[in-house]
Amino acid sequence: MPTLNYAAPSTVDEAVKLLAGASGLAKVLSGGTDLLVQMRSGRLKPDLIVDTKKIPGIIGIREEGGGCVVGAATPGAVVEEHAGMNKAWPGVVEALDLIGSTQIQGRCSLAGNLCNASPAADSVPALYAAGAIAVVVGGKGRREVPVEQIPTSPGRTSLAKDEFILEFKFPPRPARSGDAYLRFIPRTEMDIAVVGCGISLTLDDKGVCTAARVSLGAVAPTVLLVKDAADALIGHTLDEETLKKLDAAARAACKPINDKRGTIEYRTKVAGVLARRVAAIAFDRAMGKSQGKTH
Amino acid sequence: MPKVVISGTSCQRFTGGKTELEVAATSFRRLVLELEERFPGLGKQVEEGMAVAIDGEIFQDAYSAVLRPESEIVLIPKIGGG
Amino acid sequence: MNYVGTDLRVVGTRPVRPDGVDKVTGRAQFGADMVMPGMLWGKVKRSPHAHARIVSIDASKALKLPGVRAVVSAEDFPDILSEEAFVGEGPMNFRDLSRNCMARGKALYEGHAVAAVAAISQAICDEALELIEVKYEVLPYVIDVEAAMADDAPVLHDDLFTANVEPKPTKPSNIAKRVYFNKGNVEAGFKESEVIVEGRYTTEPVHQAYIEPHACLCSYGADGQCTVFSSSQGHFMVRSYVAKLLGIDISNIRATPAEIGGGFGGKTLVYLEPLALALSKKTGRPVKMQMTREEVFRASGPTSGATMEVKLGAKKDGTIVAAKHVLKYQAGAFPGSPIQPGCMCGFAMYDLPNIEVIGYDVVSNRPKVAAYRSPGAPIASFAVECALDDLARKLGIDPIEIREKNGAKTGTKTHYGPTHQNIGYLATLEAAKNSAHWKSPLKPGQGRGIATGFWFNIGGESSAAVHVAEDGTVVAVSGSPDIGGSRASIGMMVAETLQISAEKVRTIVADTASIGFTHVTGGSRVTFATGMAATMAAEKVVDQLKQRAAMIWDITPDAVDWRDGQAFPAGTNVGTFEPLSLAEIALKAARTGGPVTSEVSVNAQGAGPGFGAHICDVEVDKETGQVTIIRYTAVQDVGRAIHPSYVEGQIQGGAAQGIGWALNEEYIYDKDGKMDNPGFLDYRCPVASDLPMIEAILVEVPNPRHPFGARGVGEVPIIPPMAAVGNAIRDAIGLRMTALPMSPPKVRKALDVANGDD
Amino acid sequence: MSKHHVTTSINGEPVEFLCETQQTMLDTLRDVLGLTGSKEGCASGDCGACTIICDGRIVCSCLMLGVEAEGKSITTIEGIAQGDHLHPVQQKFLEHAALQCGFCTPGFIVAAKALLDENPNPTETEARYWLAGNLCRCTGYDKIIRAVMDTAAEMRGAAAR
Repeated sequence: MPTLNYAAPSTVDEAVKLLAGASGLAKVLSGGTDLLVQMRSGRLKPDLIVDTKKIPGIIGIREEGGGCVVGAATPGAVVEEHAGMNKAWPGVVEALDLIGSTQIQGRCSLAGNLCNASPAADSVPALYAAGAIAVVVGGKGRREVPVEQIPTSPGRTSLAKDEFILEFKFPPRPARSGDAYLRFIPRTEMDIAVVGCGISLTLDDKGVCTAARVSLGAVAPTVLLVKDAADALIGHTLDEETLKKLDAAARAACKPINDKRGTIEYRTKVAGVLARRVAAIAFDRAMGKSQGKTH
Repeated sequence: MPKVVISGTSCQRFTGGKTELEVAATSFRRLVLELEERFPGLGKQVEEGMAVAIDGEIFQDAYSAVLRPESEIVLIPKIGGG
Repeated sequence: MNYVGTDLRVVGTRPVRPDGVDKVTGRAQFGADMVMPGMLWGKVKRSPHAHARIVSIDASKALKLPGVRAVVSAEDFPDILSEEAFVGEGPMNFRDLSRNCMARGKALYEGHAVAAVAAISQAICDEALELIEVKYEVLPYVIDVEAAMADDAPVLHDDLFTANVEPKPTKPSNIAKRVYFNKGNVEAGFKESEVIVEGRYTTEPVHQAYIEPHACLCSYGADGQCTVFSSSQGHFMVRSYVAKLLGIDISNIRATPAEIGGGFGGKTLVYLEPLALALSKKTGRPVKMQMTREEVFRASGPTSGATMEVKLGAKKDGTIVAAKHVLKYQAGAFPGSPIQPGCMCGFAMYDLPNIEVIGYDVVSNRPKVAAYRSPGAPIASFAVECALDDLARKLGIDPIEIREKNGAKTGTKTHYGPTHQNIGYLATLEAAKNSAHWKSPLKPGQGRGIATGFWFNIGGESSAAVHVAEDGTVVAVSGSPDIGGSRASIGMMVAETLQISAEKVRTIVADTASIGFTHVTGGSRVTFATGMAATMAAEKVVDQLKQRAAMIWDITPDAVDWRDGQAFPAGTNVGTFEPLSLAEIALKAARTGGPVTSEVSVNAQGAGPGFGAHICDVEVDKETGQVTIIRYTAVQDVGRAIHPSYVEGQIQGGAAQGIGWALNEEYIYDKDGKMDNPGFLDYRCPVASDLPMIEAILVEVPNPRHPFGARGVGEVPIIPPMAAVGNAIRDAIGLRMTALPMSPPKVRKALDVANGDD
Repeated sequence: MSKHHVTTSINGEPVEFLCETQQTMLDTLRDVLGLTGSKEGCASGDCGACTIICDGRIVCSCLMLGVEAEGKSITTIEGIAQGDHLHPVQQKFLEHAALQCGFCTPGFIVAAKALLDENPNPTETEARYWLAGNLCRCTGYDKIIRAVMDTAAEMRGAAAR
């Protein structure tokens, strides 16, 4: 029986060497909430597992230059408890809070959720909307990559064989900024998103949107960053007309498939619905009206 | 004489569609033997596949049940459950 | 003796169950928790095709793998001839059961077992499975029930000819049998009807989804003595099925019941035990097998999906004068859907002059269905109770009133023959009408629905024993695997009979060698039938205790009373002796004739039918189609609640399963006839945050045939929910959903169609 | 097959064991250490029957490798009661009849204990969402939620005294 090897390096260099030197398939283990399921079901048969959690800094959150830096393997539950992240990025926090169960959140990580490259991953649209930067380390050294450039297609990423994500940088928040994430599922918990939507925006003192990023999950092979939807918000306040345009732009961006979780028709309609609801929450947060969990 | 009502098709096929008959019997066991005599196969079917309702009460197995002259005996499919 | 109406001190209280502490501390041993020295692991090779001829099976590579000890396939099992028998839940054909456990000639559904391997570790088993080479000739398959009934449908069984039709069919088909019930003249009834409603309803297969996957540990001794430790709803059922499938004398098998992690009907037949025992015979070592969750979904019984047409005709005053129901049930790969009870239950709550019911049992390339809580009834009632709601609306009559007006009562002759006796349907409706829930106002946008259900409940063969220990404490022994707390209720009935406290009685479930035959735990029969046996055993013990006391006092036994767990001198002897406690009599047992003990076996008759009425409030998100259950109340006639907490628990659990069936649970198939959602991620059982508290209202119309008046309670609560939810949605959005599950995409679609945006 | 030597702490006791890489913590607990209180209901993190506490957080032991236990502090259902003294949540599950078949019960007990350690005063909604990763098919959750809420009330009362 082919032996499945395991290593838990304590430095980035060691980890990179292990990945580079691996014969056959090497997988990075952070939270493992996707990896172990794929291994158990036989869909994935790695030869080497590199557990990165012993690398200093890869778990934990620090505030730096007005922004937050979140270690790539930091469990969702840790992020949910961090005051700075809750204040600056409630949308990212609520997205993490929607991944699986309390038990899953004790393990699942931003890097794992992003690198699993599922179009339906809950935290990813929120990361895209936030404009988070992934700090990637590998044989060629260290590079900073906008998160939306990491997943390339379902299950595939732009990372080289010897690369992995060390941490995520969240930019400083201008005044009157807010973000939010909602996903639709048939139950109240435990499902994979049928559609997910993350929006981050900044308002001027009159409540007019000056900057926005809108992201949709589960409506295309990868999570989408929808410029048209953002443009529908920029320059406008939260009014019916704006929401209508946002709804239309969101639907127009959808290229979903029919599967056991939803039809093309249904996903497209719900994408518009969610975009409107998420925008409303993000506007409220930007104006300091509401905080905290939406469920 | 006790009246036998045959409900459902699984038994009617033995009686040629006949759904009611009178059988001189004072016990259910006697009744089954009578039915087998009159409609070969029916007695066996009743024994193996059927429950019986005597004057409204369902028996899964009613050998010992006593029949009164005015009794109504209904043959129904056996019932299981979850 | 019958205790109904006497003053009871234990029955009706809520003591802690005997097996409780083991279960909250993790000490309880379930199917997969047992190990034996030298134990091997076993795993099953399953068909990747929905329908295929098995051309060849080559295990040579697998057998060469270090650690692999044996491989079995159909040729290792006797080829059983077609034989109907009634042992488990409903008729079982042993040939079908054998071929469901291990495919012979053809694989009839994706996940059908084609071989099994035993090895020293699970990992080696997995590797070996990939090395077993099976050549298939892939055949056309059929999944949909009506497609399977079509003339040109791929036929699963060349020797299956539709039963109960004249003339006898000359060519085989997928229609196993036709069921027909008629009362009065339905066509005449429709002619005199002033209002008619009709509907076509569909349901999808749903799984029992017990959280514990099937598991067993089996050992075949060189002398042919076998032990089977497994999780099932009936270890005697396991023993007889395994004996039949392997050609072993029943007495050579000792089956021990593991704690069972849920069954709901799905563990009333065998899947793994015959394979594990065959592997054990080949290897001479104990073999442990457990299914993965994926195997549970792909290969163990869901209940039927169905297509139905229902038509009701009534007078303007609400009197229903004609009712017709056509039901087509999926049986899965082998005949045996619950079409029969389905045809019997739909109209059983009502007193109607003219009824016609036609049913079809249809095979298709899906896993063989297994019993699921009141098999067949929930499907039939979904259609009937929705149609009745439509009728009430059309007539402008309150939905409870129309049910009362047409409701069955003592003396009502059912369409399947029997006449109802001592039933509590109207009492159940009355309690629903008087409930705080029914009287409460709805918020804007919310909808309320009500629906009702009927189940026969069964008795059957049960054995129980009562042993008085040397110190006067008592052991009660049950032959029924305890899924939902029956050890508690049985112990309570014994304590009540002996007039001692429940804490003084320890109840255990004995293996097949240690207690008389007992039919499966199912059909809501245990508290009724096994409880009856236990009560009779306790009564015999009381008689013995009186005799022993009489002997000690040297008076005649009929001059002894038994009260408060003590013997008192009676009649002329009153006051002449100090009362003797159970402990004092037990202490002298050796000198008064030996151990005080009694075992009773019965074939219990007269299980009283049960009725339920459920009230459901919903809110519908019109943009997403998502339905939220706001409030839920389940009213049920339980006869007499022995341990009310576990009676409520049965009702709340059944209601929750029904809500899942109504809203999100379904088997989804891909274009190749393979199940696409074989896991808890996409097979969506309700989670805690999906549900409100579920209020259980117990109506107690005693069953005169049970010593304490108990009726079965486990089946009824899953019958009304689908229609109750559907009727609530109808009330909330004005649309009738006719297809289960009423999932968000279907509800949104219905809204769009109604709004013309589609 | 090369095995990993793991040194960890389980239910307060130092434990050493050998496991293969692909063995999950659940496999290790059940098949290597004989701690069968944690159950396998799905092996995919969807049912919660295998819930354990790892360094203070509940996780599904089916989604953690045995080798990852190195240096960790782990609590399983077997470690919730102190000898024959049940934890309040265990006692309340018994009193409220919050179990029927009992297979999901260990996972619920562990998850509920963790909830009350973190939030002594949960709302019913908070309790339902916290426990949404624990499937129960028997009870409809009603009595489970009542037991958890009642435990919280009693523990607050005890703490106040």
